[in-house]
Amino acid sequence: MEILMCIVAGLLFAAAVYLMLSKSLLRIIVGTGLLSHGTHLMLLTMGGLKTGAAPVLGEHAASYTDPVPQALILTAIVISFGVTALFLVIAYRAYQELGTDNMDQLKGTEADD
Amino acid sequence: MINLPVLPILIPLIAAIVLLFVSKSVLAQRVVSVIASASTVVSALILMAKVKSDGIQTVDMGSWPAPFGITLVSDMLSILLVLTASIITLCVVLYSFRSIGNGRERFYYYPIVQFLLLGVNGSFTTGDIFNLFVFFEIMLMSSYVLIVIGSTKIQLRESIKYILVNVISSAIFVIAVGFLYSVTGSLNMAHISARISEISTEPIITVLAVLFLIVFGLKGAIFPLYFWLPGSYAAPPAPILALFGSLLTKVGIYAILRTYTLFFYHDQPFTHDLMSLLALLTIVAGVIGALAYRDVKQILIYNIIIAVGVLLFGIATMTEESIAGTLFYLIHDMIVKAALFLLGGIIIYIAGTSNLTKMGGLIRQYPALGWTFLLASFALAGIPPLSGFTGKLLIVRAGFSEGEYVGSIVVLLSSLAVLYSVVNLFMEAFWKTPETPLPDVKKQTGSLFIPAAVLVLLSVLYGVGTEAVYPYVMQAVDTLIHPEIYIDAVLKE
Amino acid sequence: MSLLHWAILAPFIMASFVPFVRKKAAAIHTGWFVLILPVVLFVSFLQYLPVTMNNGSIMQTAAWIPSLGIDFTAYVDGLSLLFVLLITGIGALVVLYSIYYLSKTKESLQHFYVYLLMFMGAMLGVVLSDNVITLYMFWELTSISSFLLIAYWFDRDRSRYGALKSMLITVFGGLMMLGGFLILSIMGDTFSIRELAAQAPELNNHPLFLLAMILILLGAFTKSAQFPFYIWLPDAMEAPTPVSAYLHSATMVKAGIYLVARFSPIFAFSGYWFWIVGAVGLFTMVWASFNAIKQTDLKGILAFSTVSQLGLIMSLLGAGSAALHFDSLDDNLYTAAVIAAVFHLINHATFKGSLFMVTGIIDHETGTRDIRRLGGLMSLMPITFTLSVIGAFSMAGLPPFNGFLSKEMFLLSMVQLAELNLFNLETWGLLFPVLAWIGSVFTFIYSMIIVFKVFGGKFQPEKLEKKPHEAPVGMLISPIVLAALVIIFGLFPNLLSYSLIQPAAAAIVPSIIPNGSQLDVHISFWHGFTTELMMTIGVVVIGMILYKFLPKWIGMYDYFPGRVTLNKLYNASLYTAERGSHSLTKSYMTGFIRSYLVYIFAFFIAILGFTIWVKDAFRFDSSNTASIGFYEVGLLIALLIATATILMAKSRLTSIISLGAVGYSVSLFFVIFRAPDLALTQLVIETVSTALFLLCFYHLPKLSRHEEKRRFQIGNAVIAAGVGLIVALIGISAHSTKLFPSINEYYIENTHTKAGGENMVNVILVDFRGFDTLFEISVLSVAALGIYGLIKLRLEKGGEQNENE
Amino acid sequence: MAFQILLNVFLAFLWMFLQVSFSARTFIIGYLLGLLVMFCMRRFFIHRFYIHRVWAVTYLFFLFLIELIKANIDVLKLVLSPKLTMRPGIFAMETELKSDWEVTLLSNLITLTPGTLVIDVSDDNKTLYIHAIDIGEVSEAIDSIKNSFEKAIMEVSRG
Amino acid sequence: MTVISDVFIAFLLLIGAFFSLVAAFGVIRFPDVYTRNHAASKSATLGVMCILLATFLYFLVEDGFFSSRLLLGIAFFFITAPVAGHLISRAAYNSGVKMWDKSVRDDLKDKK
Amino acid sequence: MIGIVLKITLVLLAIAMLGFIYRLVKGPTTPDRIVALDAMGVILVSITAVLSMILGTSNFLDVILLIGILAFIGTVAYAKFLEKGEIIEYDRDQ
Amino acid sequence: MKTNDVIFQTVAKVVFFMIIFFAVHLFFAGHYYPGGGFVGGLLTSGAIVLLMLAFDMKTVKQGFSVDFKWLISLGLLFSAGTAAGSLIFNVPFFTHAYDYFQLPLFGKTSLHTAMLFDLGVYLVVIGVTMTIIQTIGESE
Repeated sequence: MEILMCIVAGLLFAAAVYLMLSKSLLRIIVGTGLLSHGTHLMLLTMGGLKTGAAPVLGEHAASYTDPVPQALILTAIVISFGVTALFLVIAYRAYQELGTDNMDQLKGTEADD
Repeated sequence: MINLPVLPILIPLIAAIVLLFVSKSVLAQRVVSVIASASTVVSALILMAKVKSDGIQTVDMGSWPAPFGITLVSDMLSILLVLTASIITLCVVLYSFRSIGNGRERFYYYPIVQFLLLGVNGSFTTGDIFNLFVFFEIMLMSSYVLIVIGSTKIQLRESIKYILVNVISSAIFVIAVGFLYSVTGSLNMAHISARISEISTEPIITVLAVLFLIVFGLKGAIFPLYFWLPGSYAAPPAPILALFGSLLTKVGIYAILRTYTLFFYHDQPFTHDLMSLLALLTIVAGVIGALAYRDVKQILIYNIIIAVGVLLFGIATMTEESIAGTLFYLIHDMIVKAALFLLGGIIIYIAGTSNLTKMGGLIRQYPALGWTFLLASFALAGIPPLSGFTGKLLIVRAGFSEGEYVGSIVVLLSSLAVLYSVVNLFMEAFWKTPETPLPDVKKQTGSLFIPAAVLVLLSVLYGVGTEAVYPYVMQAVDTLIHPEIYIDAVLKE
Repeated sequence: MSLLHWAILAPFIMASFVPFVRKKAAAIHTGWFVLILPVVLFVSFLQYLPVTMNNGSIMQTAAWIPSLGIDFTAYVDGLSLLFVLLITGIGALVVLYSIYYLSKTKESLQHFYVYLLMFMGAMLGVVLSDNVITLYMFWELTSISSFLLIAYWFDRDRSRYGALKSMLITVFGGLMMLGGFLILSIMGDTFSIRELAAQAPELNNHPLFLLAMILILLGAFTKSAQFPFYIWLPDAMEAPTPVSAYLHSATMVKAGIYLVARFSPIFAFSGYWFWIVGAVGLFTMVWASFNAIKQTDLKGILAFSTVSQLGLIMSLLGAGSAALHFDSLDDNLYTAAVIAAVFHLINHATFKGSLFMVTGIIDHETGTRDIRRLGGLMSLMPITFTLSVIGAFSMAGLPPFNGFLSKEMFLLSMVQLAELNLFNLETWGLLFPVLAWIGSVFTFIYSMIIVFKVFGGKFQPEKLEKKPHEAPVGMLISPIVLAALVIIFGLFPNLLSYSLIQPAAAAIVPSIIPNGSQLDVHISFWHGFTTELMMTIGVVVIGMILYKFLPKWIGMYDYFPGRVTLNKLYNASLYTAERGSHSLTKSYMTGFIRSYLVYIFAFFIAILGFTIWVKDAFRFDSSNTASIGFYEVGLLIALLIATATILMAKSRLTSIISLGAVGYSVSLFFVIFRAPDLALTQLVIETVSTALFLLCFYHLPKLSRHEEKRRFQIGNAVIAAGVGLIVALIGISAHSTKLFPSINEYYIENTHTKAGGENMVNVILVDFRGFDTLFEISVLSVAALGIYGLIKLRLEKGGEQNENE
Repeated sequence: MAFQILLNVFLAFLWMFLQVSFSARTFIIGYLLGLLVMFCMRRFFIHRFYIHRVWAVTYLFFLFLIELIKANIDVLKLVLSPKLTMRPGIFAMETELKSDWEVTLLSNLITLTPGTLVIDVSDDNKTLYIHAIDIGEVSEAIDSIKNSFEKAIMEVSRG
Repeated sequence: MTVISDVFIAFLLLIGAFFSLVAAFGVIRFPDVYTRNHAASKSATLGVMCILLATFLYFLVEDGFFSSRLLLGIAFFFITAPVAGHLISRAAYNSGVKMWDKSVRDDLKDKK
Repeated sequence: MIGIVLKITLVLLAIAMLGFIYRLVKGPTTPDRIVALDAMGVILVSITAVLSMILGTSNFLDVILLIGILAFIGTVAYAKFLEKGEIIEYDRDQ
Repeated sequence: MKTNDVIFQTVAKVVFFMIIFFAVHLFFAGHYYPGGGFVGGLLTSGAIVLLMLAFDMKTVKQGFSVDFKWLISLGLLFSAGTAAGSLIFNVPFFTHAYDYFQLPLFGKTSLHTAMLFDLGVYLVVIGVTMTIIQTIGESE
């Protein structure tokens, strides 16, 4: 399963990269979303999967799943949420100010700086 | 006071919170900012004295023993960098009073600067690899906001690129931490180091080393990863640029330095040679960029990249001498870059443009500014006895003694390119007869100039007083060269 | 800090007072104040003469960075004292001269004298330092002060050009020299020149020896304007004439000579040293004297002549290195070369200094230095004329001036070289005297040009801006003093031989001087009809003839293509560097984020792929993996379908919804993999994110597909696949090499007992690793504040340039 | 009604104090006891005793549940029938219910039951626009809604 | 006891799954968004309520765990599902989605 | 027995899910997709419930309610987005 | 376009309370069961958002006259303050303390400073989410 999950994370990365290389800002942001999903899955996989009960002691199980990656992922999820939110708003403002979401038109030229 | 290492992180945090509460009054914000930044500096100084006398200071967060909780580790390296960063922030805050503008001041400029400082200081201090990521993120998040605050067109446009690149690097960072956790089963840096040294022959460690190099290289702007930097850094106003230029890339360099001396020193023929190659390419790329532009900001920005290359070369050489040189140069570069960006900001303010071809003749009205700028330029180029010299000297010497002849000569020549670019800038801005005569009215630059001048003075003192700094740096080098010291201090075995 | 150190620092200290004096005592020319210093220094340094005359030396050390072995060590021996006296002596004369040359009302004297004093101090530092690092420091300082002095009239484009050029070239040399020093210090484990010299024989066998030598010579050659680095010197003539006289003929350019002389004890054993120094020097001499003739600017001629003379001295030092290969003084004809070098060094300072000052006077009084506009000044400016005759004839090597003596010695040395059978000289040896002779002929010619084109011929007042007359007395004092020295040294050379020349020469070739004995440096005026005298006569005769028919052959210079000169090369290379890097930068700094990402990802793939391949790092171990359940596979399929939908999506809503679907699938994975907290958080976050997407994208345009080229798409796909592959490979390998128990056992054991909680993840978040969480919420807060500011604060409307206001 | 519940709760607390026992069990016992007492004294209240309304709610609930199951069977038939024979459409229905609560409840119930789905409400809350999957006889449908749900709701709210 | 409850739970589960499936069929087969909405908002809701009830019973029987959250969940679906259906249909109507061409009546278009 | 029934249920639910996914991808109109999405949320709840029985842990029961809540909010938001273009109006009376 | 949202609004009012209760429950349960400040906070803001969806921003603002940015600062203060409290006792930063108390009505309860920290998280998350949503919502 872990091997499979590694591959899935890889696929998510690939899809994310593909999206980020496109021209549309929205697709790029969606790409970053996918990227963070891939990251989190990969991180979870690295802790080992399904080796025990959920890490809540009330379960009284013999073994528990590694709680550390879960805590890390939780932190990472929240942080990437913050980033995504800011990114979205910047995209929105950029569209307001610059009138496009095409990255080619957002390249910036020497003349105007 | 066992919590001393926390203070340089805690004070900015508390300050930021207080600033949020008083966000309505610009005056109160200024006062609080200055007090907070100054007390950060003071706490860093106290901590440094403590580290000097008692060795590495650690605090186990929440009293949880070392590999399990998060441990803050103030070794000499970290506290030196923390001190430098705090001083720079203080100067930048002072500079901002007159330059950043009322709008930004009301919209949380000061608290975000404090958050940035908190992130930077935290990155320098933490002894936990994932915590490093968190501090990176707070630093980056602050920088995202700082780069875009004000929402001018260019800021919006460039911040998109900046954020995108950093999002990618953060993602890679997280998976890299995950891989490392999978292999070593720990997050505490000292613990990881101890465990890696047991399995140093595993090829996966080398792969991870390269992965971390990419992660930190994206932040530190090394050769094929720096492309985002020049455009993005050109967007925000001068004080923010000064913070970025002097702190952000250096955090990346710090992280490389830390990981490559603590974790990844086992396969040096591969990793360090690779790094050395990248370092030289970085220098070349930086030089090319610095020569290419006739724009104050761009020239200075490309100089960041050159410095990054030099530092990386120092790390790659990886002898006691070269690491010492790297540290000297790192601190120098932080101070002098901040100074130069602030001075550059004043120049742009006076001239109303950052385009060199459109300015000139400033020396007649602003002699002090001109000479200070020239002095800073020389310091940047590493002219003795100014601050850049010692570092470069040691790096080059170590390079020669390790047989890196080409690299050392490239580093030396980079000084020439640096000198050319900044002196050219100086001549264009200050000496050249302007196309349109300057207005007779002199703009008030006093309150802008003083913080910048303080930094330049600091850089001069740092250069001349190398001997005074030397024991501190060598203590830091000692820890870096002998990871056991670090491990023992953290794990208390 | 001894007196010696204070002597070095005195000019700097004085410099810091100059602006003050200039402000407070504006009525008095600042120069008078400044003049005190070189005079005092000159006199006080004279005290050291007795010490050095006995081949003694004085060393004073002050700590600077002792931890690195960098000390401020002042070392006085014959060589350095010679230079010190030159620096302070000529310095005093130049300051005196400048008082009349520079108007106290029009010029910004405070700058001028600060730079000049800075230079003086730096130069003293160079010649007095024993520590190579301090030497280097002062060395660069001379470059900088020279830069500032050349750019003294910074409004002029040519001044700035010349200043930058001189700085670039000399700093380049300086840096290379530093590299050489560092290699030396690695070889000898010290920064002290004396200590290095003591280990000279061991150093000679070191593999890095040659590299160090070449690097240090680069420093010397750039500073002393040797071929091909001389090009900065003619442009440096944009500086005020006192500066040219001082820096660019008498002192700074001699720093290279000093360096070669100082390092002779270390390097001169090597045949390379002989060849490089000798050949470069000689070639420079010929080349520069040849080029001097075509110059039309008086200072240009002098500049080239300086280059040529420096080449001469350099070649003598090279020749002198042969001396080290003979053990006893008796056999040793070659020390004569060293002695000649030192002697000519002094002579050159005197006659060239006076010539520069004369040029300054002419410039000052006529308003031009162009020899095509000058002529017939002989009767108008008789004293000036006399001075220039003395200087120029000395330079041409005519008796009874000092130049004659040293030129004779030079020719003698060159002739002797032809007979040397060291260093594979047999066949090429003859070239030395021949070239030397040719160079001397050209020297003779341009010396004549200086005198007779300016003072002879027809007076053309219509071409001059001012009506020329004799210069004021004050301005004449300095050249007169120098001219007097030219004659005195010419007639009584032995005034110098034991006081200055012998100690200096001894310092250059110390190893061959047995204890207690001394070099024989008796210089006599008349040797009989020797080869060298014949050569001199030949020079005069041929030179006269050539000068006479100068207009006939001057056109020859036109055949040299103007495009391939070194100057053009310099300009072109700078231009190419700037334009080239500009267009190069343009080519990859496109501003397209896509290109940047492509670079980054390509690097990611390449370097990691390479590492995995080279290190054979891929591991595959499925022994401790969990089993694969069917519902997991189903979920995977759902996830992949959703992902694919995003890739294909044509409308923005579809992509957002599909992204949400991916997010929900991921949270279901969290459910399956027993991470309830994650599942909860992921769900909420996903929903809020989706809401934000919808909120923001109400304002965004329809998801236009922005038709992308097929080629790009394929490229993108390849890169994307590569990244995914690498990530998956590393992931599998990392998972397959779990070598240590995780730290998680601790949390499982202690969550309840020590932290008083049961949900481990939450306890980790708020307690074990609560520190992370504290800053994680800070990140969120910053993001929120940023968003608030981003939307509410609009600076753009208040004008584009809001910076700083 | 609110008053009655409050009173009941108060009684329960009183019971707890008297018992000097503060557990949930005591509270429930006290509450039930209070309920009993209040039931006996129900004539003294101005409004109808609230337990009646509880009954109405329960009735509504079960009514609804049954309707829901019926609805699903209808849909099932439609889905599984080889040919789509339905005749969908939107019809308007006047309602007598006034308050927001009642209207909401009604529309929810309508939506959850056989083949009907409230699409819109007129601005004065008087007319419901209902989409029916198989429209059949409009008046019949309206009648059935009015008879079952509207009445049951009124029982709850007006009683 | 357990057997009976097991059977009951299994029955509920299957019913729930079946209704979910019916909803899915409906959503696929029905011709326009309004009719599809019928299927989704009724059958799916009933399905999930059955399954939740089964889960509730399951934990009650197996672990003796009284999960108030599940009951709350059932109530929540009960309340919100029709609202969601209503809002979607209205949105569809207002955004101009055409009804199936065999639709017989549209009183709503007279509203304004 | 319950175990097998649970598996069967899961499969059925998965098939239902696929059906909704089909509708989600196919459309043709946006409201169709929202309908599918809403139903998917509901199915997701079922799946989670079944999964938590399979995994034998009560820890995911919170998740169930949460999904329900979120699905509702999400659906409402989508519907409003579709209808009015903006989700949150500043002042409805304007 | 103006619509009659009476159904939605009525239900939203009910559901709002349900969600809030659930959120608070999740928050309190955090230390023992899945949940915690994050989810609690997010869900609370979810509830507020639901109100915003059903009514409009102005109405909701009148209902909660809280400046959400102030809430952020307050939350940060709570968290940082809890952590920094250990400075007073000169124990390592972030050292939590907890004990079990016998409280009326609640019975044996553990009071944990980690809860205070989590409360800070809760407040910050609400503040952040609502600030973002409100700001964007008001931007037109």
